[in-house]
Formats: sequence, structure tokens, C-alpha cells
Amino acid sequence: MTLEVENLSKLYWTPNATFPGGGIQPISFNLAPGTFFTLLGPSGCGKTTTLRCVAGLEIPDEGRLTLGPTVFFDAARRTNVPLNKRNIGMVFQSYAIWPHMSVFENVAFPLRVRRELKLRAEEVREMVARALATVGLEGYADRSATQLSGGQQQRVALARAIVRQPGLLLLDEPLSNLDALLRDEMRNELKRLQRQIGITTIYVTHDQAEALEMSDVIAVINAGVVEQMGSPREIYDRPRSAFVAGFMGATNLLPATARSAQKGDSSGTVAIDSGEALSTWFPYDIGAGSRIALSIRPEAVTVAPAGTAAPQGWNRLTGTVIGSGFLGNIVRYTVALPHGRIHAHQPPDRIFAEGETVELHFAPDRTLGLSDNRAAA
Amino acid sequence: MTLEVENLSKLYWTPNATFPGGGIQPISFNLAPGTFFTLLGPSGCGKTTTLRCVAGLEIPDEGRLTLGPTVFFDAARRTNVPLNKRNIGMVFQSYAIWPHMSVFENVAFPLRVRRELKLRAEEVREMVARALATVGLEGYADRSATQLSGGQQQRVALARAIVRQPGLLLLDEPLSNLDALLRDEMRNELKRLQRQIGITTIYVTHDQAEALEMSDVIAVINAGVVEQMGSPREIYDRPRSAFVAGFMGATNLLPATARSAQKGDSSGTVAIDSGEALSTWFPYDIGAGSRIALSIRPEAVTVAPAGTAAPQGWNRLTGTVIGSGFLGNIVRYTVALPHGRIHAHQPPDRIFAEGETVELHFAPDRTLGLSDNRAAA
Amino acid sequence: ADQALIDAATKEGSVNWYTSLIQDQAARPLARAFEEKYPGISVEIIAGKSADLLLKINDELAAGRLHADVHHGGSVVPKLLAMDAIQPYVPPSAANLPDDMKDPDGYWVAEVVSFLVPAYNTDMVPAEEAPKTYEDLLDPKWKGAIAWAATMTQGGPPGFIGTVLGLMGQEKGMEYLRKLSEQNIVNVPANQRVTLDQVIAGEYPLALSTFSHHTDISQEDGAPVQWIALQPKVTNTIDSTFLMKGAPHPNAGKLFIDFIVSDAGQKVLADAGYIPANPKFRNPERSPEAFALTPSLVAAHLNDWVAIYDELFK
Amino acid sequence: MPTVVLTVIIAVLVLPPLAMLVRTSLIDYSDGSFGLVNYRKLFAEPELYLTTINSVVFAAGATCVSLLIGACVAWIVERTNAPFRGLAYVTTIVSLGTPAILYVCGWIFLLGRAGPLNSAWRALTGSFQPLVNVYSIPGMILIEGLLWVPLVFLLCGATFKRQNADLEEAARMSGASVIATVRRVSLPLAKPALYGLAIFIFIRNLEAFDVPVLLGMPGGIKLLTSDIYLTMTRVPPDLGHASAFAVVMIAFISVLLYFYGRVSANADRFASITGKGFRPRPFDLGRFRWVGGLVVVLHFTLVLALPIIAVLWNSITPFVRAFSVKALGNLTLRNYTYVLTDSHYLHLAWNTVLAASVAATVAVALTAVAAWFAVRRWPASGGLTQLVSLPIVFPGIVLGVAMIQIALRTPFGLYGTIWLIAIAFLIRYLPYGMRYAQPAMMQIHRELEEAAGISGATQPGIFRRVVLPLAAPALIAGWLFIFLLAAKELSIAVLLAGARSKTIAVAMFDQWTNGEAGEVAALGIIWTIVMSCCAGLMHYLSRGDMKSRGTQ
Ligand SMILES: Nc1ncnc2c1ncn2[C@@H]1O[C@H](COP(=O)(O)OP(=O)(O)OP(=O)(O)O)[C@@H](O)[C@H]1O
Ligand SMILES: Nc1ncnc2c1ncn2[C@@H]1O[C@H](COP(=O)(O)OP(=O)(O)OP(=O)(O)O)[C@@H](O)[C@H]1O
Ligand SMILES: [Mg+2]
Ligand SMILES: [Mg+2]
Repeated sequence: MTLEVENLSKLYWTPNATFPGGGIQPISFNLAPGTFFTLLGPSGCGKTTTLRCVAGLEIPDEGRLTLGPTVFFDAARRTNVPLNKRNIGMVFQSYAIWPHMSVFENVAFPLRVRRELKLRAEEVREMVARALATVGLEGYADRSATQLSGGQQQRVALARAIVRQPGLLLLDEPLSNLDALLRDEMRNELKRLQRQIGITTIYVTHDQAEALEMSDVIAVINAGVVEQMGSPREIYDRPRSAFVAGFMGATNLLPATARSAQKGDSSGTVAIDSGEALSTWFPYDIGAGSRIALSIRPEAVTVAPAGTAAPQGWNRLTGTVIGSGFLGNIVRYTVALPHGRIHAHQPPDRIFAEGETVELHFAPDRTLGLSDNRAAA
Repeated sequence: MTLEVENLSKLYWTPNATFPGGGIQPISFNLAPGTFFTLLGPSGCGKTTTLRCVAGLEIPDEGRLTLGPTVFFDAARRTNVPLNKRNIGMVFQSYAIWPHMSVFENVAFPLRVRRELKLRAEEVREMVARALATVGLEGYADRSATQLSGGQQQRVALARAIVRQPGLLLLDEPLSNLDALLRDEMRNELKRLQRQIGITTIYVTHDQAEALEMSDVIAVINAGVVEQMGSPREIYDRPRSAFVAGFMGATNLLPATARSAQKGDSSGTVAIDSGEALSTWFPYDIGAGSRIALSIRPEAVTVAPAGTAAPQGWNRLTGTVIGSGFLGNIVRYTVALPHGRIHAHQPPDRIFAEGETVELHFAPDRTLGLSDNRAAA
Repeated sequence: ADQALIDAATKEGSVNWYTSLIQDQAARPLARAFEEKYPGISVEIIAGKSADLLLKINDELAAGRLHADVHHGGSVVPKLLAMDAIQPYVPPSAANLPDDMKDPDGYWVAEVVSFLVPAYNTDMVPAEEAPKTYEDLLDPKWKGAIAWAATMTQGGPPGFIGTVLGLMGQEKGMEYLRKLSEQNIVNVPANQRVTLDQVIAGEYPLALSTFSHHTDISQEDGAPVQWIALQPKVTNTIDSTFLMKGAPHPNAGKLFIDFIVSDAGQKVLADAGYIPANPKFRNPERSPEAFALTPSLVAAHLNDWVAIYDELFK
Repeated sequence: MPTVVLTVIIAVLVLPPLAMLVRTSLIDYSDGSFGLVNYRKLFAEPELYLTTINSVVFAAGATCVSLLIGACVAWIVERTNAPFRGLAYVTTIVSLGTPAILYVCGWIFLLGRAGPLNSAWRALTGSFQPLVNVYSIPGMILIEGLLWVPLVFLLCGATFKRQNADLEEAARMSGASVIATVRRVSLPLAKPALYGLAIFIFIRNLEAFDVPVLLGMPGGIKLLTSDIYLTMTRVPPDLGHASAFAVVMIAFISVLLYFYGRVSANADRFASITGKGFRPRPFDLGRFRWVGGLVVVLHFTLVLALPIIAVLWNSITPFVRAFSVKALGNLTLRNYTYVLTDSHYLHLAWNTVLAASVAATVAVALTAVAAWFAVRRWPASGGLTQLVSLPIVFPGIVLGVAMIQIALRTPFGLYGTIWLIAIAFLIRYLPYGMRYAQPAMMQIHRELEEAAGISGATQPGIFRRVVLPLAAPALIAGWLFIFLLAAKELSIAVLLAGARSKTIAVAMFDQWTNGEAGEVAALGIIWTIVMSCCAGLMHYLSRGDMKSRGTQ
């Protein structure tokens, strides 16, 4: 079913404050049935608030919310479907595992309270067992919920959300306390489940890789405002602003000012604040004189010993290696420029010593000129 | 100060169970002053339990625990320093933010309760402000702790742990609810702090990249038992077992049986279970007839169109692309072999269609033959 | 009182008066009047039900730390006599009292008396239908309609039983009581006053063993209630006052007892709505013919009467 | 070690009266000899079987009534957005301030044979049979049940107030209706509070005197305690019978407390104040807001308005009389003038407030620490709960006598002073304090304390800075309850009052027994107003305090 969110807004006011203490500004999006939609944004930007509004846990200040034919909420018409009638599965950021129930009872709860499902005890047992198996907690059914580790609790919360195959799935950082391996498994499992029964899912995560890999649509939020919404590739390759680029995967941002106006999808040359001129690709229109930042992803940068020739047409900068970090499959080098620094990811077999002078090469089409509103945010 | 942990063990027994429901088996390690020590392991393996034992929140069943000259705990001599005398900073996995206090009061608490510090109100205010600035929560001081987002709460917990510069820092997934950017910042901040005042730190994380980048020593735990302890490079490059390899960064594990015994640091040829013979590097001794797994990291695998020649001496396998995932800086391909599948990370400009037959090439020295105890775990 | 006593009393400075008299209207005015007359001696009022006060005195005696000087009460005299806890003292002013208002052995003197009478709700029962004699109470129309306060003192059913036995003799009395018990008298688990209030409120049309002065007070306020001078005699109980043996302030105690029985004291009690021991201060209209339940009588028979109550009415 | 100190303190308070109780239960009052005669009498009761059943039915029924009404209203007030929520607090505080005799009599007045309900019925149908018969087990259950509603309300309110909304929201998201959420999540989380309370009220009802006697005896319904009441109204009271009964009750509550201990064994399972995402947020009842409001108003009517109107009526009529138009003619304020012009009462009021507040403060302080020790299973804290709960079985008069005997044997001049009364109140109300403190401690997640310990706080520091503030709503509710109850406590105050240590309750009792029903009512109303102001002020202050801490 299509989820339509129109101008939803919810502001929190803290006492003695003349501006809201948080929340979301009007936000709109439409999700086709079965869409995997991810909310991404810095801590405190309003992701949980958005989920809570959709779930019906908060009454939005304004806006309209429909899932398929049913209007969940309409501020104008004062419609508000009670949350337990919305058939939504949700994982809370705080898990909200009921401490007085066993793991089994926690997961079976959504089945038990919905009389209309008319499930036999046998069926309930089976469905719960399946959900627990999905999250890798076979054998924990009889444990008291208070005797679980953090990650196990999180998995119980996940099992509870998916057990009855809801019409909409809201997941608030459901995998944040799991290790990479398990997270990977859960991710696949979730994705499979989501495809199989075609549930529209809103997913909150702080893990960009996760967001990129799983999502059909990603919304990047900043301080309650949607900065960009689009497919993972779009967001990663054509970020609308320096904020999005910086947030969506690691990047180097070199501040600059656009001398002249620039059309979208065109290339040009920009002098960065420290003086060097770099060939740049502009994915979007840029006004003359506006602040911009050149975004160069660390993996787009090749580090070469001083004096190496750069490929034809590539940008080059010179700097000194001031740090390196081993990340397993890659090594991250930090290179100091005359003004500022740049991170570059290199394969682990490329070794540079600290203090070594190196050259940085990067292609112009991977040097993106983006409007930079970060100071204002 | 040196932290010595000797044969610490703590088992949880659930009712009606003949085997423990969790906890840690005897575990020992020595941390030189200022070491950044990371506990890594699957959910429920006993990381939190270990931290809690060190903190004095659980009384271990057995073992000895000393920090510098003070014996914190000695089961044999029945010594047990009360936890408030241990001068430890800790971030709980569940944050443990006091809901009845403001953000400021939460962070100021460790300063207030230690009379011996004799801090003036002015100093307290300053130290709290500094800690809050460190975690990026300036301006939130007067907020009630219940009015924070998940990530903000986590940051308050972190600020509270570091505010009085403790002798030992125990961090239980302190950054799990933060976005990559902020996490990166916090990581640097923590690392700086830790270097600056030389606090020994025990860090629990589920993020391998984080562990690899920050740690001096990493311990990989599985089901309460330390599988391997060592420097990040050692653990990543020379994992002691298939479990460690699989846990420490993504890897492909091809099951096999060692025909003959194999000395450590030698190479040989192994027929994997599906038949193909592969040249393999053995970092450790392998007994004849024991189950092993060949670990090949996704980034070590080159995907090539069918018929491409492999570099001299490299292993090759043929398979069909069955899936791809965009991860931003890389694309992850899943390639089905006759038995099993392999993940390969390729630069995003290398494009293969689903269903395409491809060849996989990988170097023998990146094909590690490791003992495989996973079935037992 | 002679000056020596006054001096000795003044030296003691205070007297501890254990009393169940109503505080505002009787006890405190009486104490105030005494204090005015004998400046320098203060009256410390320890108030409570006579049962509670007896418990206290009991414990004080057991602990050997008697606190009470003067006590007032009806049913307690026998018990205290039995415990040999009373100091005989005949105050000079007792000369004003008739003989049945003081103990022949000098242990006690009467302070106030009460008449225990039936009372009925005049809205519910016309005056001519109200019972006049004990026999009238057996009329079947009263079945289930008569209440009494189920307190096991001389002022409750035991006192009524004692009066009946005293008036009719053991045999006839028992026969009468048996018949009365078939009327299913309602045991109101409260004191006489509450029972009377329930009559006034219309909860019950008729109650036995209520204090006549209570009805008088309410009548003045306009309450629809009337007490009956049941023929031949109603019950008369005596509240006596006496000095404790081993009292911490014996002289002040004596002086106080003397004051209570004196005209000044009796007047205060009369003003408070009590029926004073001294007939001079009584309103003759409100003094029916009565059978006196003296402390000695009560001491001798109370347990028997309670036993009869337990057997027939409980 | 601190556990031992506390155990000793509580034992010193509780055990001497207990010893006295046991001793008294062995005295044969007819001749003063020692023996088992009281026990024999207790069990030789020919109708023992019937009276036991009556008693149990009565106690259980009344417990259900108070739990049902109290918990319902508490939940609506603390966890929803229903209208009129403030009214419930007014109801509770005012009705707690009203002396119990007045309260019960108010009900008798309303529902009795001459009451407005039955007179109307009689006028309508001409039937002599009353419509409702309060002098019956259902009548007794109703009135006794209403008597304990305030206790349940305050306790459950404090418990519900600190429930984590996340847990309830999760249930709602799972598809549970509001009712199902309450039934399956809110109530089970409040289980230690509810079970403890049920046991407590049940025991209290089982040994209640006033209602069974005031209503049961006239109605010919015999309960276990009716007989005991009679023996206690003799001169001098035969305390042996009552004490023997209390001793038997002690055995009984020990069994119940043992089971309660098992229910609440794992404190973690009821911890709802957690360190992650704790938000005490109310439910949105939606269209059912008004139903909630209606329940609150109904509660107000039943628990406060009706009986108070009866009392008020009595205070302005010159004598006790039924509601009638005719009576409107001679209403009078005489009773009020009388009470208000007598400065004597000022002194009594001061005594009362002093004794009650001292007792409430110490009781809450002791039980808060005791509950904390017990819930966190400090070494040697096993018997604390039982020990603190013991005085629940002391009949007031027995405790009073015990206190007299103890005071007479102590070297300091305790006898006859207000302090003796305060100590007796303290002992009597310790179990009530425990009922408030224990569930409150259980709600606090262990990690909140652990985090404080790690931060360097000592155990007292943890208690003062983390546990106390978090348990404050319950402790304040407990304080209020004890204060208000102690202020109107009769049997102890009357027995222990010295010349200069009388309390308001003594004055009321005095007037009561002397037929000044109107004045008692007037004094009761004035006293209720004073108490309500005290309590309201206290409530307001604590609420402001909570707010400044940001938990409201
Ligand atoms: N109080 C308890 N009683 C019984 N078992 C427990 C208790 N606490 C933890 N366990 C079990 O002990 C094991 C280790 O728990 P621990 O909390 O140390 O895991 P962890 O490594 O921190 O996991 P995670 O990454 O999920 O937080 C788990 O299997 C857990 O279920
Ligand atoms: N009850 C509340 N009262 C006042 N402010 C609030 C309340 N709840 C949240 N906020 C504020 O609203 C903002 C958005 O909160 P929200 O929980 O939606 O953030 P989030 O995007 O989920 O962050 P995180 O990733 O840290 O969980 C935050 O700044 C937070 O402090
Ligand atoms: Mg959030
Ligand atoms: Mg953990």
C-alpha cells in the first residue's frame, strides 16, 4: 500500500525557549508499496520524531498521513486513527522490551492481542519460533527478557515487530547493537522478508553503508528539514549539498566561492580558498558568488609518491602524510595540505610513512562542486 | 596504570539449565597504561559481562583483578574494592541516564559525589561544559534528560564517563546510536583524550572498522571464550581461526579438510569440499584431517569476465553473478559457485550484470587456511 | 476545706484527674472553677472512656508508677475496689449528699447520676402508643424495632437486666427477659448517645437504656424524641469520684474531690446538662422514680448480667 | 552492616509491642492467670466456620472494591489525558482527612433505613422493606471498600506515574487496545505494588472492627472480629481475645508475605524507570477521554461527595436528622461557632499535626531505606520486609496498652507526652510506609544505581541522589497517607493522651460519646479543610519540585 505523507510537522517546545527544541519541519513523501525508505541524518535531527508521527505515537502539529485507502491522520479534518488500528510493526530505539515477560511472550504479544487473527496456540508458537529463528534467538524463548544482552534485546524487539507481518514496518536503528556479521545477516533477512511480503518499510539508521545497500529511497534530514531525497546512487553520486555529501559516506570538503554562476551538469574550474584551481563537476545549478565546497571522496583520491605524474586532466595537490589508520581492507591516510587536510583510502599494500611528502590525484568528474549551507545549518 | 585481569570468570545460570546461560569463561589479559583495548565478539558473547566484572558491578566467580598497585578483586583472598572507590568511568550499553536530572546534573554527578575533589561550583560548571562540548551537546545543559533523542542520550552518557578523567574507562558500545560523521568525531575525541591523559580504556564495539582503527589490542570473544588477542593488523591479517577471520571484517569462508598436517607460515594446496584445489597460505599449524576453512576477503577477489587470464600462480574459480549491492565507494557482488557463494568487492566502475558468468581471481597469500571450529561454537 | 489541706495541696501544685466527663461542657469548666478558687493548683485532665482510663490505671499500678490522683467513673469502682486501689476519703462537702450517694465505707462519693430510660421518635410513634411499662415492651409491634447500645457496662444492657431482676426478682425477672429477647432487640454497636441519635434520625423508633439528659439536650434543639419514665422504675446509675491509693498528689486530690461535691462543683455539672448527685440541683420533672445500681451492686452482679445478655440477647 | 543497624532499629520499635501482644494473648482476663484460654476461646467459637467464611468474603470483597476503584482511577489520573484529573487528588486527600467514624456514619446516614434513598423508596412504593440494606455483607463490602480507596489510589498513582511510556507504546504498536495494554503491560508491571496492596488490605479488612461492628452487628452478621469487639468494650476490656486473634493473624500474614516475596522476587522484572528513553508520557484516550473523566467524577461522588454531604448536613442541623425540606427551616451554624471560638482546639491541632508529621516522616524514612535494602537484596535484609510489616496486625487498643506499659517502664518521662503518641503512630504506620516504598524501589532499574556507583557515589550517596528522587512520588504519597491517617487515628490517641498531649481525634471522640454529633461533624469538616490544605500544600510543593527536575 502506498504511504503518503504530506506536510507532516511536529515541533517540541522546551520551557523558556523562544524557538523549538527539536522535532520536524513540514516533511512530505510518497512511498510506493514495498518501498524500503531510509531516514538518515545526524543525531537529534528528527528521525525518531518522524517515525513516531507516522506510527501515531505523537500527534503531529500539521499534515496528512495516508496508507493506501485509509487516512491515518489529517490535521485539517481532525482524523486520527488510533495507533493500535494502524497495523504497524515497530522497533523502538530503546527496544521497549517488556521486562515482565519471557522472550517468547514478548514476541507472541502482537499475535495474542489481535483477537481478529484467531490464531491457535499452535500457530502462535510456530510464528514466534519462526520470528525468533529469523533473528537468531532459537533456544532463548523461555529466557526472561531481563536476562538478555543488549544485542539480544534488540533482536527480540525486531522479532516482535515482524512476527505478524504488519502493513508497515518502522525500524528505529534496529541493528545498532549488533556486530557486523549478524547485522549483515539481519539485513538480508529483513530485505528478504520485506520483498517477500512487500511491506513498506521506514528505516532509521546511522550506518551509511546499510542505508545505501538496502534502501530504495533515502531521505537525508538535517535539523528537522529534508535536505535531499532520492535513490542511493543519486544521493551518493549527486549529493545536493555539501552537507549531504559529507553525511552520505566519508568525503573531503574543500571550501570555495563560486566566481560565476554555473549550470547543473556542467564542468568548470574553481579556485579553492587556499588558492589552487581545480577542475570541478557541478551536478546542480550554483549561483554566482555563493559559497560552495568541493567534495572529493577518499576512495577517489590516489596517493602517489612526490613527483609522480597525474593522469591526463586530473587534479593534483601536494601534501604531507600526517597519519594513517588501518581499516582492514583499506588504509586511511590523512594528508595535510597547506590549508586543511585530506583523507585518502588506499589499498593496504600501498604504504606511505608519516611525514612523507606525497601527491594527491583525483579525477575532475569525482570533484563535485556543491552548495555549502553548513554554516547556516 | 597497568590493568591485570587473571582468570576472571562469571557464569550465569538460568533456572532448569544444566549448562550456563551465558557469561564469561576464565579470561586473562594485561593492559599496559594507556592501552586502548577493544572487546569484539558476537552479540551475547560476554562483552558486557566482562566490563561489568571489571567495573565491580558483578562479583566474578573466580579470578583476580588489579589496576596498578591496587587489587580490585581477588577471589582467593576475598578482596573486593567497592565500585565507587575504583575511579572508573563507564558508558552503559543502556546509557543509564538519570531521568530525574537535567543534562547538566547528569554530567556533573561524578564531580559532585566525590567530595575529595573539592571542586568549586565554577570548576564543576566548566568541566561539565567542556565534557558536553566534547560530545557536541553545547546548549543542551538545561534540557531534562528525558527530552533527548537516543543519540543525544548516548552522548550524555559518554560525557558523564569522561568528565572527571577517570583512571580506567569502560565503554560499552558508546557510539552505537551515532551517525558515521559524529562517530568519527567522537572517536577522534576519545582517542585524543585517551592519549592525552593516558587512560587505559576497554572498549566494546560491534563495528570492526572502529575496532581496527582505534585499538592497540583487540580481543575477539566467542561464547565467553577469547578466541584471539592481538594487534589489529595481527587479528586482521593472521586470524587464528575461521571464526576470527569471519568476525573481523567480511570474508568468504570455503570449507575444506586438511589432508595432511601443515606447519604454520607455510603454503600448500588444499582441495575444498566442492572439489577445486586452491593454493593456500597457512598462518598457523594445522593438524592432519582437521576441518579447516579457506578465508578469502572480498576485497582480495578480482571479478573478471569469463575467459580472462588470471595472474600467474593465482587461484581461480568460475561462477555466476547473482546479486550486487552498491556500497558507495565499492560495489559488492555475490557470485554463486557450484557449491556455495562468494562475495567480492569491486570498484564501482567495474560493472557486471546479474546472471553473467564470471571468473574470480585471488592470490594464494590472501587465501588463508584456518582451523574451523565454528560448528562447535 | 481547712487551710492545712489547702496549703498541702498548693504545695503539690497539681492534680491529675482521670475523667470521662464531657470535656468542653463539664470537665474543663469544673477544672477552671477549681483553679479559680484555689490558684496555684492546676487540674490536669486525662480524658477518655472509662474503659480506656481503667486500662491506663491498671498499667500504671502494675508498673508501680501511679499517675492518677482522682478518678471518676461508675463501672470501674468495683474493679478498683477489688484491686484495693482506692483510698477512702469522705470530703466535708459530702455532708450535703443523701446516703445512697456516698459509700458507707467512705471509698467513693457520687458526682453525677444518670437515668437510663427508653426513648422514642415522636415522628414515628404517637405519644399514646409509646410503651409505659416494662410489659408494654413485649407488645409484638415492637418486634425488631427496639434498639439498645451493646456496651457491656452498667449503662448498657447489663444495667437494664440488673434493673429488671432487681424490680421483679430473679425468677419473674428472668421470665420477662426471656420474653423480651424474643423481640429481637437490635444491638447497636455504639454508645447510648449514638443509639439515641439513630432514634432521632428515624433509624429505629424506640431505644432502651439511653441517658435521659441526652434526650433533654436534643429536645431543646427541637429533635423529635421523648424519653419515657418507664413504670415502675427506670435505672439509675451512679458516677462516683474517688481518690487513688498512692496518688502522687493526695492532698490536691482530696481538695478537688471536695470541690466536686461542693455546691460550686455540683452547680457546674448541673449547668453542663448533667444530673448532679446533690438532689438540690436536680430538676424534679426530670428525675423519675429510679432503681439505683450502686457500685457495690454492680460489683457483685455485673458478670452475671453480662452472662444473661450473652445467653439471651447477643 | 547498615542492614543490621536498621534491623535493630526496627526490631526495637516493633518487637516490644509484639512481645506485649503475645503476653496479653496469654492472659486470662477473668482471673489474670496465664494460659491458652484465649486461643481456646477463639477456636471454640461454635460458629467459627460460618464467621470465618463471612469474614473472608467480606475482606476479599472489600479488597476487590477498593483495588478496582482505586487502581482504575489512579491509572486514569496518572497515565491518561482524561479531564478532571485534579479532582481525584482532592477526593483522596479530603476523604483521608475526614475522620473514619464520620465517614462511616455518613454512609449509614445515606443508605440506612432512614436515609434519603430508602425514605424515597418508601415514599414511592409504600413498602416497609428498605431498598438497600446496608446492614448486609454487600453493604459492608461497599463501605469498607470505599474506605481504602484512597490508599490504593495514592499508591497506584505513584506507581503508574513512573511507568515508562515506551513499554506501553510498544504494546499499542503491537495492536493492543488501551484496555489490553493496561491489562497486559501496565498492570503486570505494577504487580508488586498491587499484590502487596491486596494482601495488605485483605489483612486489614479481615481484622477490621468498625465497619463489621457498626454494620454487621445491627444486621446480625457475625464476623471473626465481632466477638472480639464485644470483649473489648467491657470494663476493663478483655484484650486477651483480641490479642490471640492478632497472634493468629501474624502467622497468617507471614504466609501471605512469603508468597508476596516470591511474586516480587526478581525486582528487575518490574523495573520501568530505565536509563534509556525513559519518558513518563500520558496516554491519549481519544474519544474515551470523557469516559475517563466520568470515572473520576464517579469516584469523587462515591468516595467524597456523598459521605461529606451527609457529614456537612449533620454539622448544620441542630440534631441528627434525615434530609428533608422541613429540616431546612432550622439549619444552624451554631456548631461551627462553637468549635471556632474555642482556642482549646488550636492546641489540639498543633499536637495532632506534630505527632502525625513526625510519625509520617520517620516511618517513610525508615521504610524507604528498609525497602531499598530488601529490594536490592543487601546481605541480611531477608527479614526486614516481614519485620516492618508486623504491626499491621496490632489492634489499635492493644498497641496502645503495649505502649503504655513500655513507656511506664522506660526511665525517661515518655508517659503521657505527645512523643509517646508519635512513636505509637510510627509503629502502627510502618507497614503502610513499606507498601509505598517497596514497589517504588522495584521500579528503579538497577543500572541507574550502578551508574551512580561507578561515578563514585557511596551507597548513601546513591540512595540520596538517585533512589530517593526517583522514588519520591511514592514516598510523598506514603507520607501524605500516613500523616492524614495518623491525624485522625483514634484508639491509640485516646488511650495514650495525657493531660497535655491530646489530639483532635480525642476531642472528637469525646464529643462523639457525649452526644455532640453536630459538633463532631463541624469539627470534622473544619479539620478536613485544615488537613486538605496541609496535604494540598505538600502535594503542590512536591509537584513543583518534580517539575523543576523535569520529570513531569
Ligand atoms: N542476568 C543474567 N542472567 C542470565 N543470563 C544472562 C544475564 N545477563 C546476561 N546473560 C547472558 O549472558 C550472555 C552474555 O551477556 P553479555 O551481556 O555479556 O553479552 P554481550 O557480549 O554484551 O552482548 P551484546 O553485544 O548483545 O550486548 C548472554 O547470552 C546473555 O543472555
Ligand atoms: N519530548 C521531547 N521534548 C522536547 N524535545 C524533544 C523531545 N523529544 C525529542 N526532542 C528533541 O527533538 C529533536 C529530535 O529528536 P529525535 O528523537 O527525533 O532525534 P533522532 O533524529 O531520532 O536522533 P537520534 O539519532 O539521536 O536518535 C532532538 O533535538 C531532541 O532533543
Ligand atoms: Mg532517534
Ligand atoms: Mg552488551
